[in-house]
Amino acid sequence: MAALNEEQSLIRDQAKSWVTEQAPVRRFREMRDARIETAYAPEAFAAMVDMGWTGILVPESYGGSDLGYLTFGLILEELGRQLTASPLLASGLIGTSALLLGGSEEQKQVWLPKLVDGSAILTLAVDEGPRHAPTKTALTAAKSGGGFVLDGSKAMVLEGMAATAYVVVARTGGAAGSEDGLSLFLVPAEAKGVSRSARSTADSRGYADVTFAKVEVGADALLGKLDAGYPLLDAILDRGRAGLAAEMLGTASQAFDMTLEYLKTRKQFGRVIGSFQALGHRAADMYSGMELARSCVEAALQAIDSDADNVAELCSLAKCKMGDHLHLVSNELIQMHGGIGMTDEYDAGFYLKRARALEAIYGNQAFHRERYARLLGY
Amino acid sequence: MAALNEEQSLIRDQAKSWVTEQAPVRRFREMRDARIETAYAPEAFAAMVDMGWTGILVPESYGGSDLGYLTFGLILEELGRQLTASPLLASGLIGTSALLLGGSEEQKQVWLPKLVDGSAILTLAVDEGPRHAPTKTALTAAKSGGGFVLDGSKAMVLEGMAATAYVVVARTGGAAGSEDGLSLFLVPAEAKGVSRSARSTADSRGYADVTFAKVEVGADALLGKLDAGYPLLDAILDRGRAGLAAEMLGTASQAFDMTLEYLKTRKQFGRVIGSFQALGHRAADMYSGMELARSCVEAALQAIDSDADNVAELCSLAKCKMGDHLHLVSNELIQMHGGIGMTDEYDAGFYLKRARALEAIYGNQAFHRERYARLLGY
Amino acid sequence: MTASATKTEHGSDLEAFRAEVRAWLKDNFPPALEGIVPMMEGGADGSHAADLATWRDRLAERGWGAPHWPKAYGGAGLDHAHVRALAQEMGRVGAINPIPLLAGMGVTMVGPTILEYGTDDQKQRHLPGIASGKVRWCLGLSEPNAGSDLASLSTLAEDRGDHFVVNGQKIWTSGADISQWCGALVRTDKTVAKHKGISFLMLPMDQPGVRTRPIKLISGASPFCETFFDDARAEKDDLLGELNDGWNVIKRLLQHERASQTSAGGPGGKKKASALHEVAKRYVGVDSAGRLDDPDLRSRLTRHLMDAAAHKLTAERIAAEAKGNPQVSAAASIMKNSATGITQARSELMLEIMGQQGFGWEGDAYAADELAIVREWLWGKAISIYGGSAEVQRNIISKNILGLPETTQKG
Amino acid sequence: MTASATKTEHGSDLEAFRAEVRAWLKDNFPPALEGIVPMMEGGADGSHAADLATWRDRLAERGWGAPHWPKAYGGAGLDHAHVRALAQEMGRVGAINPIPLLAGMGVTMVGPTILEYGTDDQKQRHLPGIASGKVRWCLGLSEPNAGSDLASLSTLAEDRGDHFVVNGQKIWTSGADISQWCGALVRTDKTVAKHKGISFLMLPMDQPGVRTRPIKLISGASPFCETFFDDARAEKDDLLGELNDGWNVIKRLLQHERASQTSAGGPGGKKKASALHEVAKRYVGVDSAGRLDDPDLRSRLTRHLMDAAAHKLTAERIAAEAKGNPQVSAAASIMKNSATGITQARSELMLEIMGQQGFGWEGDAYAADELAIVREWLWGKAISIYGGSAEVQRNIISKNILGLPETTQKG
Repeated sequence: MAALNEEQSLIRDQAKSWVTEQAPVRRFREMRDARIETAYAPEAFAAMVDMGWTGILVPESYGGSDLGYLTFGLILEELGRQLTASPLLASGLIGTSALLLGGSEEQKQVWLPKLVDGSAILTLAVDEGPRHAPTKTALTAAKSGGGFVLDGSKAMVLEGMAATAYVVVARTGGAAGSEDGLSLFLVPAEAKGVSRSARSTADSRGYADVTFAKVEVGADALLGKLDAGYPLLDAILDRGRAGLAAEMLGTASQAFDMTLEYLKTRKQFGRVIGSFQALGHRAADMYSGMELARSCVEAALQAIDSDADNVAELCSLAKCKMGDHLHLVSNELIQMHGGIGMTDEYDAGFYLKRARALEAIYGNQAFHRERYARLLGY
Repeated sequence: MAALNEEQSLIRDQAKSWVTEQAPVRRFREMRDARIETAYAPEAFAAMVDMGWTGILVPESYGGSDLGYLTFGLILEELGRQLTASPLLASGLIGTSALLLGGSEEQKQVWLPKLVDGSAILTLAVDEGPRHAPTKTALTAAKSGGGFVLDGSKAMVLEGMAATAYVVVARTGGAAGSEDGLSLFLVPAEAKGVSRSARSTADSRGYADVTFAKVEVGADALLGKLDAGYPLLDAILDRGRAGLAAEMLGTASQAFDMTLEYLKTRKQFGRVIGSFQALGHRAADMYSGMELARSCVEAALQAIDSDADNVAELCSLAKCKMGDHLHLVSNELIQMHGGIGMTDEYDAGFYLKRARALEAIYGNQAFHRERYARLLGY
Repeated sequence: MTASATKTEHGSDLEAFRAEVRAWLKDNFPPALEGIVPMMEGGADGSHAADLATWRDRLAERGWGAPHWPKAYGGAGLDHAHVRALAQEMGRVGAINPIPLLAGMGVTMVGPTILEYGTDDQKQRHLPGIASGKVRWCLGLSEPNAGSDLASLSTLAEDRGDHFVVNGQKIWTSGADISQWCGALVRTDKTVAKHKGISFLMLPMDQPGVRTRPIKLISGASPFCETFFDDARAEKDDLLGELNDGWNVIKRLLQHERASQTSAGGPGGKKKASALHEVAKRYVGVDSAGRLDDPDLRSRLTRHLMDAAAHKLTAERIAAEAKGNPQVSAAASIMKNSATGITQARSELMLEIMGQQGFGWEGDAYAADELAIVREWLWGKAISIYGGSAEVQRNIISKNILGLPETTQKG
Repeated sequence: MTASATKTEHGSDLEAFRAEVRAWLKDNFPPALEGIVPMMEGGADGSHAADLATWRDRLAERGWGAPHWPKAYGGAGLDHAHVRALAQEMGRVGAINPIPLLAGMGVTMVGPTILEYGTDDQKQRHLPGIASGKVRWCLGLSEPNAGSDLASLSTLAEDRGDHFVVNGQKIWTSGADISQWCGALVRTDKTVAKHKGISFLMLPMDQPGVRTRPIKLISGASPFCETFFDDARAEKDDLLGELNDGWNVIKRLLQHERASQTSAGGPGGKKKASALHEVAKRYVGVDSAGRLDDPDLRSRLTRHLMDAAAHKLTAERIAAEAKGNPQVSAAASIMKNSATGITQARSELMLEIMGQQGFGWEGDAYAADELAIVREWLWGKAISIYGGSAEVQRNIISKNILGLPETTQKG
């Protein structure tokens, strides 16, 4: 755990006790069994808004507390522990980051207060195929009158059913596969031509496919620079990746804690199974891996806060190391629990399923290894 | 172990008892300490010739026994167990294969009987840089009069100091990096312009750098087709790789046996260390890995014998799986032995050093994974 | 090697047999069933139910449901070479023997064990039903608090003269809800060390004292049940092996289980598993040199394909070495762990390759084969747990094959 | 975080200190030593011997050989922030403190332990010599038949009134042949359980009863020796800690050792370790997109570089969390295994990258730095063995940090 200041410690403790008491994994199970289309409990998100979590990144002048990404990460870690579902990451971190990084003063004034008070939910609509590939964007935005017409569709938009608006990545020029010619647009979910459908995924969280059929937007919908939106998109994605890594840290921590607890209590062959050296050594390696991955996640969040010049490198490092670690821990969670871990009655399966979703979103480990190598120039 | 016929069983048993009695690893130590430039004991090779091992691949009409590659592999496995050094692999398998695959009737008649009776030692001179890369051949062979003039140099030629002749891979056309324009030539070591120097390597075996300075050869020195030697070279290399894999199988088997023996006898904390479950599980995984790797090696040798159409695929599989396994086993050999394994007095280090040499020769694991993927077309 | 060995030993007899099989298949195998794998869960392919029943009965008539069993017990008395030839010929036309699958654990586990340990009477009463695929069996082995430590079971069988009265609870009884018989491991002597007081009982499921409850898994519905015995009755005649010798019976049975779990690959159900690298090319794309457009994935994919190739070659080598005389060998533990690792790695790679499209739970956004991916992946997590966990297999290799001192009990 | 915390807490005092160090270095550090790491083996850089001696003495004069030690014992009494500042300033000009290296195990292991367990008299007699780099120490811990099981040692110390007489054999006594003192673990009571009858004795090496023999390793010559005690003499005054309490002394000493072994990277000796991916580009080449021309290697190289980055960030995090008050922490075992894994992986990759050119043993065919590769690789195999093997560290994590039941002794 990074050395925290007093305010950070308070927020972490608040998050921990709220999640444990108000939003434990039992609530996730209830939500799943109730088959809510938006895949989260509205009252849970309302409580988060009340606690000020949607304003953590937002300057005070727009109604936020401006505490930064490391602080946001502390909350996401606690949410990740209990698989608490909400649009906090998608809107409070990613959508908010899009405005902070790319928004005009006017856009910020319009959107940020609403994001803080929860009346707007803004999410990023980037990928169009099954794998993360921002440069493969094919959805077009054509100039038309004073504004643009968007045409195309997006797949697996995070919290896409709950969103009141989207940051849509569109191609305004350049060839498919190119970083050039991408632009970002703010598009209300209620705009004419926008339609969406929920996806039912193994992790039972909220995703939507969103179609933009000749959607007309004004010139003021453009976020950042025309045709040169890629660096902005990359920066938004990196903040999302760091946030995802923080959530993964919590998910992996909880999976490990459950495993460790089981190793200490489950008996076989007349003794607790944690006394079998082969399992003890595997647990030791997992613990070590967790400490190493945690350092990467915290470093990425701190780098964003301090506007360091190696944010991209550290975000890929964090998402990748955390992904590898969560992959291992989620598998060992099932393996070490044996048969009981395979039953739907037990929570272990939720962590396994969520793990793979988190690994894949905004680039899996292979994606980030490739990116890291490119960033280092080899 | 593959199901062997009676003849194969006899040869395997003969090899096992000869190696154990006449050429145990102690002899390798003596050879190393004596700093013999050719890096093998001549009397050991003479004994191999006497036992007929240099003739195993050679048809009876040229003085051999024509028993095939699987049989040759059985011998190499036993030699690998005790790190017995000799030109058997380089000349008896690789050089001989070059003639069998590419030689004209006349070339075969000239060379094969001499290779069988040990009066000639023929090795392949292919790589020029530190890593295996046949297509990077830069040594040129220019037409001149009725013959060719070779100019360039070769690095780390197997048994290059002992060789009486080389199969030299030369560029007669095409660009560096291309498979086209390669040709193979038979060049006597005593030819004018050939000079060589021994390399002292960590595995204390026989390698030489060989320089060909405007070496003139006749038209009859060409082995196989002009400019189209690559498929022949690839086939020769694959036979070498399968042979190397067989040697590696023996080296890994012995390293594992030494480790297992140590696990059963060494006591710590009041009990033999093999009773520690974490070590027991690692030993179990090594044993399993050995069985799986063995199947690949034997399949590659059998595929060569039966002229199957997937020889290339199986040879890459065998070299790669065996390489990964030997890598693991040679590291665990040291780790599980602890301090004693680190001392030069003990034999463990010989196996570790030889392991890395064997892994690298004619393509390391990465080389063969790349090749396997290309062969499968993805 | 095998092919040539077979030829020499069996010669023309085998060729004649192949011809006979081919002709029979032409007349008897319903073409609609080509490549159809009946799932143990049953009903997965309800559309083929009638064809399957016909096909099963025709196979059973020839004794080809369990072709290596003696004819007297519903088999065909074939030796290994003929069994292989039969399987090869069936494979050639896409015909799959449903009986080992339909009959729960019958042909692969219970049957072979009855063949070894059963009395003549038991063989005659039980084997033909199994071989015909008409009588399904489940196994009552694990208990909620036992896991890999089978011997700590507490289900009790009390001697009541001509029968036993059984009380207790079993878990992971696969197919219990559709089985007519259960092979159960029970405690018949509480006064001795735990391995020593155990017996193997065969008891009918259709009786008031037996109740089953299906278990839902992380992958969804499953063939597994909890099974409760409340004063259930088992006849003395249905004790398999000696009283209190059940531990030896079960060890043998579990060897048969391992031997049946050593083939790597998904649980089947599709006409033909697509080569993983072809799927990858489709979902990931290739670069200008034709290489998969994800070099890191490509490298791990190659490792996996090589592992799978090594496994396949090893299975062939074991068969060749056994020279037509296969037996439950020491290699079973190696092959079980290898098969497990490869199957699980394949599922993980498939998930990675297909991305979000391989992660669907239900709904129109996914094709049927895409929806199967995630379920297979989750279900696959069980194969390193059941039938002797990966850890138990390592203990077996370490102790029984390598001769290292006991680690399970004391270390 | 650390940088800003440091600034706030120490403010201008620290800045003044930095300025002082910079000025002093300008006057006192021999420029010829820039980047020169004196090897523990000694003599590797004989050409710099005179400069090194001067530099060592100047450092010692300021107490900067062991800057965090009290001034009374030859240190400079600096707090952690100042020690860091000193190290950073020295690093800036390529100055390396030779004293922790020259004095064998003195500054990193024996010294800190004497500081904790020593009497005033012992501190005054032993520490200044260590801090000045003039008195070298070796450690007599392992024995030929003990290995990781230190407590089973059999070297015996008999009480002869005012002194002990020591008999036995030690192995892996690093630098014993060039040391003036030895810290030895000896048995002083054979009648009690093995951990309980052990004491820690300090004894002079220059006496007839002590004999050493260098050990040749797979990597060539080494600093290690076998050390034989035949009626060697140790004064009672040189018993460190209580009689028969040596086990606690050594546990502490080994924590200091682990703490000193947690930095990942080669054994040094070169001016600057080249970035591994730059070496790879040189030996392997790149494709038209600038990517390393060996995709499989490239992917594994990335994993390694990420591991190394994670290790470095973790070391920084541990330092930041300790807020200028570092201590031997539970993290030492984690960091030791991580450092070991990274160092060994780096060597293996280096070997792979350089191919045959990284595999030379001697001769003109190889450059000096090429020849170093294979020796470093071989020597590196020891780091997961000594100072508590990788297995012992896992036992410590499992038991002491995670609270899992004892696995070392019973399981």
